Amino acid sequence: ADVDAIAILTPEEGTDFGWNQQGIDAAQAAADKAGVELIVAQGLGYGDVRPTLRELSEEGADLMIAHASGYNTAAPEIAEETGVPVAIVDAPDARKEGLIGDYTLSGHEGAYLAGVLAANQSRSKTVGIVVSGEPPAWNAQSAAFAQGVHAADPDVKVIYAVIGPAAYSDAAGGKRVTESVIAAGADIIFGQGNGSSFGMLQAVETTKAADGGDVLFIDVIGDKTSIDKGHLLSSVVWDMTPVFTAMIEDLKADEYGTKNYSIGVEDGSVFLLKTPQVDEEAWAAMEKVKDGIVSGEVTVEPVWEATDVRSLMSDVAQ
Amino acid sequence: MSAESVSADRDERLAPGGGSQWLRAAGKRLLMTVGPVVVALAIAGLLLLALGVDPLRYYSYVVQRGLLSPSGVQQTLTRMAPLLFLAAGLIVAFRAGIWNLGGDGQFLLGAVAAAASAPFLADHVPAWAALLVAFVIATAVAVVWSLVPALLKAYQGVNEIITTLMMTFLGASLANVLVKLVFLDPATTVPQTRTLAVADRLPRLFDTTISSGLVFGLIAIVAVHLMMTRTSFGLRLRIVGANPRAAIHAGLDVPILTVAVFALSAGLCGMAGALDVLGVQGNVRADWNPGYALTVIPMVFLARFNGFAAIAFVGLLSVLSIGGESAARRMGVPNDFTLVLVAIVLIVLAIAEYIDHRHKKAAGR
Amino acid sequence: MASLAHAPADRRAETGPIVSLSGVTKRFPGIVANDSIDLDLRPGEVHVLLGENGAGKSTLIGLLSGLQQPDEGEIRIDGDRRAIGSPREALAFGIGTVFQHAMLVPTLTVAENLLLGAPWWQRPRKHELADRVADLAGQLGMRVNLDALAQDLSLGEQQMVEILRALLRGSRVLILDESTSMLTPSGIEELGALMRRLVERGLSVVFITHKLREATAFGDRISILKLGRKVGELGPERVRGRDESSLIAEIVELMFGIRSDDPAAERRARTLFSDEVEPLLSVRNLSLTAGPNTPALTDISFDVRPGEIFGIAGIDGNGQKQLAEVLSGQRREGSGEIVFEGRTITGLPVSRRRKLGLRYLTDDRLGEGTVGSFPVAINFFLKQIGEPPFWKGAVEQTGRIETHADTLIDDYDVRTPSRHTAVGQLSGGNVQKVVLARELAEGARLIIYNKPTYGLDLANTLTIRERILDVAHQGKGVLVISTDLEELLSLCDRIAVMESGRIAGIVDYGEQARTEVGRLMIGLET
Amino acid sequence: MADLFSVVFLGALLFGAVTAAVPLLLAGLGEQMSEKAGVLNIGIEGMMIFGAYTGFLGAYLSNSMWLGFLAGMAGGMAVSLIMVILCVRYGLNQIVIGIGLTLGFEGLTALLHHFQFSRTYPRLPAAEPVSIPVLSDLPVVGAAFFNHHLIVYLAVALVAVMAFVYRRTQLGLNLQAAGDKPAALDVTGVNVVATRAFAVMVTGALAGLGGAYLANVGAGLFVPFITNGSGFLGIVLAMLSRGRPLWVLIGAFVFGLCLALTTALQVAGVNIPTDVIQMIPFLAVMVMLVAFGRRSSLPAALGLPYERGAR
Ligand SMILES: Nc1ncnc2c1ncn2[C@@H]1O[C@H](COP(=O)(O)OP(=O)(O)OP(=O)(O)O)[C@@H](O)[C@H]1O
Ligand SMILES: Nc1ncnc2c1ncn2[C@@H]1O[C@H](COP(=O)(O)OP(=O)(O)OP(=O)(O)O)[C@@H](O)[C@H]1O
Ligand SMILES: [Mg+2]
Ligand SMILES: [Mg+2]
Repeated sequence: ADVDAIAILTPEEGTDFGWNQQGIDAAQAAADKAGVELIVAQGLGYGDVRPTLRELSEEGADLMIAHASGYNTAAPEIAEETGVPVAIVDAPDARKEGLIGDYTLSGHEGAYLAGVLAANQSRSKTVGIVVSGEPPAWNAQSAAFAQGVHAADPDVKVIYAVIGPAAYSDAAGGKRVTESVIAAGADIIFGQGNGSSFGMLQAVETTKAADGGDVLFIDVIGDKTSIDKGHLLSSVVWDMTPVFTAMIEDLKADEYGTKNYSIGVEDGSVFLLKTPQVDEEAWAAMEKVKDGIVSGEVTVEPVWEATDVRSLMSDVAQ
Repeated sequence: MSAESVSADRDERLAPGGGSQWLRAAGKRLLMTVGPVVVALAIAGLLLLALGVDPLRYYSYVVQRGLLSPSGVQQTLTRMAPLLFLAAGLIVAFRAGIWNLGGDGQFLLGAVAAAASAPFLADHVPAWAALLVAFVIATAVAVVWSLVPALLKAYQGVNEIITTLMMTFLGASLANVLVKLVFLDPATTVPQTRTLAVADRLPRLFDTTISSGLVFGLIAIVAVHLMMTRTSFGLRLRIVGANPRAAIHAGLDVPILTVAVFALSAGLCGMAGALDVLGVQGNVRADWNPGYALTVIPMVFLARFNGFAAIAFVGLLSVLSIGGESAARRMGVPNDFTLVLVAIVLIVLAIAEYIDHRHKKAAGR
Repeated sequence: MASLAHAPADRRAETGPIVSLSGVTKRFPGIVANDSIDLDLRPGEVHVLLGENGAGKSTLIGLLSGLQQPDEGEIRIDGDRRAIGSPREALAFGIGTVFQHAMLVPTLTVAENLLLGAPWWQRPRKHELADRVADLAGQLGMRVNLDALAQDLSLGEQQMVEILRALLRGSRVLILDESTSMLTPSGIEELGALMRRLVERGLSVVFITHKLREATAFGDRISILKLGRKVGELGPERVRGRDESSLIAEIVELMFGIRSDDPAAERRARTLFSDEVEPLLSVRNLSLTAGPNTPALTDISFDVRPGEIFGIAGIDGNGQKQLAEVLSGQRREGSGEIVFEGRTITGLPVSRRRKLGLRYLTDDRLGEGTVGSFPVAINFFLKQIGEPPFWKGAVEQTGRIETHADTLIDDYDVRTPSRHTAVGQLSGGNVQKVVLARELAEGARLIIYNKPTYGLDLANTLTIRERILDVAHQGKGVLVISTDLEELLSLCDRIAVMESGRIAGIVDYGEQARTEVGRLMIGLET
Repeated sequence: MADLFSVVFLGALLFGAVTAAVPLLLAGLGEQMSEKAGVLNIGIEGMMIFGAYTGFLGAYLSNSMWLGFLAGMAGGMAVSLIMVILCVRYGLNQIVIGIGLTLGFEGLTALLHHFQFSRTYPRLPAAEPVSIPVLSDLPVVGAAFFNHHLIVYLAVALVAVMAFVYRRTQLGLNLQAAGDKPAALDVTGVNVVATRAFAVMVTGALAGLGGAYLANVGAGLFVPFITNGSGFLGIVLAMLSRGRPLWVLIGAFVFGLCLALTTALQVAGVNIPTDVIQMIPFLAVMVMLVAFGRRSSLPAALGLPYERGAR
């Protein structure tokens, strides 16, 4: 089929150095590569996106990427209604040939590697996970991070804390919870959250670890190097360009919806960011595990449920 | 604070009589409403200019999408449905002098109740019956939810502003807990309730995408308007709102009426939630809270608690939100501008009403 | 803040008035509350203002205390023309007022209330206050508990506090608006003595009262207001050194004087009732405890027979309103029994009593009698909501309401631009007609009128009295509560006088009725 | 598990509770003053968010926490000035204007953030804590309560100041009179409108400061909608406190503590969903309302505009 234009819909503005920004940037890259137009509808919130989906379908989008798990009820419905293919996340079973594609993404392999890196670089042998919510993709990364830590060093403690409901814009909550986790001994924080992740970053930048040294931050999805003040250890970067590129190609080849899309360490669409804060030895240890994943020696099973995630943490009362 | 102090609670129907007089009054009213909206748009336009955005283009996109394009207007009309129910619920309360600021909590619990029951019912009974029963359950849940502030107000005199505000916080939390822990759809990884199949939802109107919820919304608000203005029950409520002492003097049972007002108001807000789920959303996701009631409150004030005027203002809000979304996207302005616009319209209209009121006072008695 | 001890003393020599009003006029919508009034307030004098309810006394006080601005006329203070723009300015001129309605903050203590008005950045000078209060109270023989909450004081005690407050602020003119209405006889005596001491110190006291005896006993000068005009002034030479009864007679003549053009003077033929007639309404041993702002009712009993007009006289605030509310069902606390047409109705709510034919016309026509923002037409039917033929199956029958409203507007001569006009925009008299029409609606058996002609002009007053007589002629019972003696005398078969929540006496119609009721009303025994 | 609950951790947890409580405390104290004077200030959320924005902007541009706080107060007062003019001076409906201000300033600050900060997310340096000698060395409580930015101590001291103002100053008497019986205040020569205007301006200043604290210290940066209903919680705290500043402090701290508790329970590995735990403070408030919420607690003239001589 002909593909002239694709559209992406995001709940927040594409300036969050995270999920929204990565999505829009990747869609732009994929569109440029394929020579198609990209329509961006950002900051739509978590309410009803049906009106925007319908409008974009009228504007000639040949694929609408509904870039939020909250959109995965609405988008397939509009696809059925308008006949315009959509891409959704976190609903692999909803796939439908020619109409609905799922790109449930998980950086869990990357998070596993981040866990290895963190375990090797932690001075206090305690690391923390702070999340602003518990959507499946984040759960998978939290779990994999904890598994990676324990794989590298079973004695390293992992502390897990959720900021609380409606915490996506709760920057103050992000900072507060992160500070508590640091006080509990963590010197590396693996943080997932939108607006609140800036609060986590702030906490890491302004709080000293128990030994008086710096606390480091491992981010997810995006790349915050440009706003870092020397505390960013790494990030599990998600490059969605291959996914969106594959979608456009499949559309053109009339094969859209026949398979699910994902990202992974193997093809480099999930990778760890290397910052000056990285310890070379720890990085080398991580690289070794990465090779294991690529070669299939090491497999990381995603864990989607919040309760299962909790049970992987240290000190969890079973 | 009495309902009277908010707006001249004239009885519309019994208001101005003969032909030309009626026209003049209607014309004046239109002017008093449209004039300030234009002023407000101008002020908001200045803000756009300051942000380097062409206000005329912005507004023209808003109008094109929200009002003129066929699919846009269908979206506008669909969006209006739950808002109309909320407006109806708020009108009942405000006209009776009860400041129900808990609409959002009532809306959410109604929505969750509908989302929890409808898909389940649809497995066992015909879709229409499932919808009907889910609708009733949602309404009942919202009514029960309002009993706490209602009884506290009626028999203890506890200020309803604080209790309803509190119940909104509590209701949002509770809705979340229910979605995540009780009514979770086991088939998805995303925390949300089971989804009501599109085919089982409220039918759409003719060949459009307009949910038939719009019809119910219109019926609800017109019914509320007629109830408040044409029936003995509505008149009783209005008396309680306009002058509670007169209500006691006239022998009305104020506590019972107060509880009834809460029940009606919350019930309608719950229906709004049910309607949004049964007609449009199909399910409720965790952390979902569109906060419609808080934005509808000013609209209802602007409409001076008149149901028909409220339809117009809710329409305006819908046009602004559907059209604003599109205009924001095309002009690169964040969606949040719509909030600013609504606030400016509201404040300018309130000032206009004040000036009007002063004039009447100076001219009259 | 000059202390009382020295301030007025050196003014005793001054002879000119401290405050002097000339041609002062104040209009409210539909009423001229003060109509070109001239008044001098001199040092060393208790100046009594007398006048019926609504004569404009409080309005005049409002002008002096800066709450209201006159529409015409001038105010001179110490001979200079001044505007009293706000209460603050009034206080600065040395005008202290004790208002008719308590003006203390209920949730503050007495001391805190007395301290209000000092610059906001100051610490309250409680010790200084205590000393000054002790000093002043000692000199003047007052007792105050500075630590009591204002809301826990009786109305009389509250008034004492307000007097104290005015004195503490070094007032040269002290205005007391009906300060004795809530006092016990001994309290009144004390206040009288206090006023005397104050004027001896050179203050000017303005004293408003409804009790003629107080006026003659305490006053040096007496001015009489009627319908906003000053109709007479008796200077010290005419007040002092006369025997009380001739003075009272002169005042009564000025106040209640039967005008030659006043047809109200025509008395109705008295209805004769045999004792066998079953009473329509029997009130037995009705009692009610006092509320925070309402007087108690004590052991009230009386009967009203069909066709009878039974009057209740008394100074406002002696429990008349509470009695009416108990009878109508608006208040259902208290003890005693009410029997209506042979049936005990003590526990019934307002609506049930109304259905039985018991109607209550309130004196507070805007506060509770009507909904000001609703059209005239609806206000006619506030108490018939839901009843056929105006509502059918809960639906309003607009046509019927409107036609009937038009009939009532014609019948009762309601002057309104249209039936759609908000009732609050009508003049007081016309609002009254609306309420009246409502209570006389079908099915009335006994009607309680509370101040039925309050605030009305002569023509309207006569029409309404005419209607009350009609109602009685139809064999219905009528209870008229009024502060207007003339009105009661012209209407009633019997008149009960209420005083401090009791019935002080019941007077049958007759030659002596006027004197007897008059004496009971102003606190004399018959 | 036990070793996790180290002295340091407990200290940090309580420290977090204090940090979370301070904006609520300031908002509650501010709202309390308005309500005392008879003004129901629903616009406080708008005052807070604007204070958060201007406070952050001020601190960011001037590199001074204190100038930031001042700017936050000024921002809050700018919003309250609108409320003073419209509601106190001209008697417009307080609920309508309040909601209008809240919506408007939430939107406006989100817009401004988008154009100014959304590509750089500037963050402030850490707020310099002031350790109170001796006390800050105490285990747990030392770290929790005696090692905060000076503004925290000032906010807590404000409770005493407010209590002092209400109970021991002329101003306190004026405020209470303005809320309970404005006419009685008027006849003593005190300007009711000015008294109420003052109260609302103070509300703006405190709400603005609360917002600025939330942004500058609580988060260290500004993000849209950062106040997240704190202002509304402030209204509830003020209404529950029945005019006593200490109760606002207790209420705010209980809220903060509940938040800290959710973190503590998770770190302890107690597998209770956070959503359930987060309902606790709201439930507690409702229970208190049912138990103690009598009509006497609110000023008699709350929400009613004052006009001299009106009948
Ligand atoms: N604000 C107003 N708007 C409309 N009509 C009004 C207003 N005020 C007064 N009127 C009408 O103007 C006429 C005269 O009113 P006014 O108050 O002067 O009457 P009045 O002479 O005092 O009568 P009454 O003696 O019955 O009190 C009345 O018919 C009244 O209904
Ligand atoms: N603020 C006002 N607005 C409208 N009308 C008013 C106002 N104040 C007074 N009036 C009217 O002015 C008239 C005179 O009232 P005022 O209170 O001066 O009477 P008064 O002589 O003090 O009566 P009373 O003995 O009952 O205290 C009354 O008809 C009253 O209704
Ligand atoms: Mg008149
Ligand atoms: Mg008076």
